Amino acid sequence: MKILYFAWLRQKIGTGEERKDIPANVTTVSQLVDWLRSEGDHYADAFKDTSAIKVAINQEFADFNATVQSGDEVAFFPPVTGG
Amino acid sequence: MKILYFAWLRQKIGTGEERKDIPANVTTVSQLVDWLRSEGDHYADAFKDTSAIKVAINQEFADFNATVQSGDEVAFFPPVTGG
Amino acid sequence: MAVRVQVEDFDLGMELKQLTDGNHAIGGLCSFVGLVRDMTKTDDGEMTRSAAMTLEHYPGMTEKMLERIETEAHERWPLESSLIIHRYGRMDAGEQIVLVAASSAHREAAFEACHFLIDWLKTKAPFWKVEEDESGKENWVEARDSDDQATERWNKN
Amino acid sequence: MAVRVQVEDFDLGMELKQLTDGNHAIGGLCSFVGLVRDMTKTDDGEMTRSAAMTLEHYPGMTEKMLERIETEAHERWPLESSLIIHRYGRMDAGEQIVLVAASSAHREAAFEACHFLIDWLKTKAPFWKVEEDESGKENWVEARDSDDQATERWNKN
Repeated sequence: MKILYFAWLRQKIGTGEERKDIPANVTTVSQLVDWLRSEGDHYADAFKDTSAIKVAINQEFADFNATVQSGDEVAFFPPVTGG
Repeated sequence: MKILYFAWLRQKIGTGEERKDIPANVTTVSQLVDWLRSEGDHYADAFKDTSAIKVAINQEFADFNATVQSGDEVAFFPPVTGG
Repeated sequence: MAVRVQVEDFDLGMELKQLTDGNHAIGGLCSFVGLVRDMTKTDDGEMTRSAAMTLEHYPGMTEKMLERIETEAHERWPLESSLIIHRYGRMDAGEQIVLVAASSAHREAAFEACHFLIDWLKTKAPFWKVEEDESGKENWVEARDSDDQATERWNKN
Repeated sequence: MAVRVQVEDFDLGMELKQLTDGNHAIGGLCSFVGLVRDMTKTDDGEMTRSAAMTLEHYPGMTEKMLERIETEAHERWPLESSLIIHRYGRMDAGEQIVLVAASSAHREAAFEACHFLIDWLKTKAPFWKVEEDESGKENWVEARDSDDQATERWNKN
């Protein structure tokens, strides 16, 4: 799975993009976040409060209960502030 | 009194600006229009339907029952269509 | 704040640039340009091609009304800069007729003020349009109810 | 219709001119430019001077979202032309960040579509701003409720 991080999530996690082999029992965004938290303190710190985090699957906005698959591009970021 | 006409009023009356000595009993815009109608057919034709005519006194929009004086600049024109 | 009534065309890019240059308190600039369309409505409500149009105005009163409209916008919204340019005389299809623009710290004020400027101008500035159809016949453009309604909207504030 | 996501600044006058050139069906062109202000809000809600800001975006998704926003505008209003340019990277106070513009036969459609473009872009295009204060400290700009409300407004149609 290709996982992207933007803005302060990128800074906290220390990378903007990574490829990860996801366990078979991770099938939703929420489960992916839980699993990432277990991958290290910087993940746990970045995902401490998910109420301020948005997710996109294959470049489409999605919910935390949406399904994810190993071939997906999943992106985490704070609410957008462009314009 | 300086009297101005714009757009099709100017065309019908045949002039855009004229100075006229107004009778003493002409004290409102309505009376001025009635008096102008008596000054010739082109005036009568131009002022046939005053519902489509606006008036300004000294460059301020006014009503037909507003007071006019000999030193005033009175302008007649159709509803504006700029922009 | 500036109002200009002129025969000459204007350089849109240069005019807009001058409204923001050097003022770093500005977060947004909204502008509207009105252009001469090549379609016109005849007396029977049909659409027909028009070759050109001529704008007549009331010198003196025009400037006074435009300045008042601009002042009103500054009283209603916290604007950093604004501009109204309105041309008169003969213009061909595609030419610029009018520019209104407003800048502010925030975009909502810039948008509303710009919209207000053109809506009020449409019913309060003494300009009159006469259009020529392809045969050379002149038609005085009639005021539209929708313009009155657009002006009304700003009275409800 | 066009969407551009770029580091380089843009020539506002030239961009707007190209939106109307040669199309005599256009009666109005509305545009909005967003600029970098030199004031920024700190975590405690205080206003402070900011030296510069950097815009980060999500390449691929950004273009897709902007194109979708523009398409939506054309579905809602009878537009003759439109443009969205959004910059990313580091920008100083006073620089242009974003341009949205829409033209139509009538001014109301141009105004509404232009307003819609920037409102939707503000909450749907994946850009993030980080501001530097004068000491060099970075603050990620927080999303504003007012932007969500501005987006909401267009759902009620």
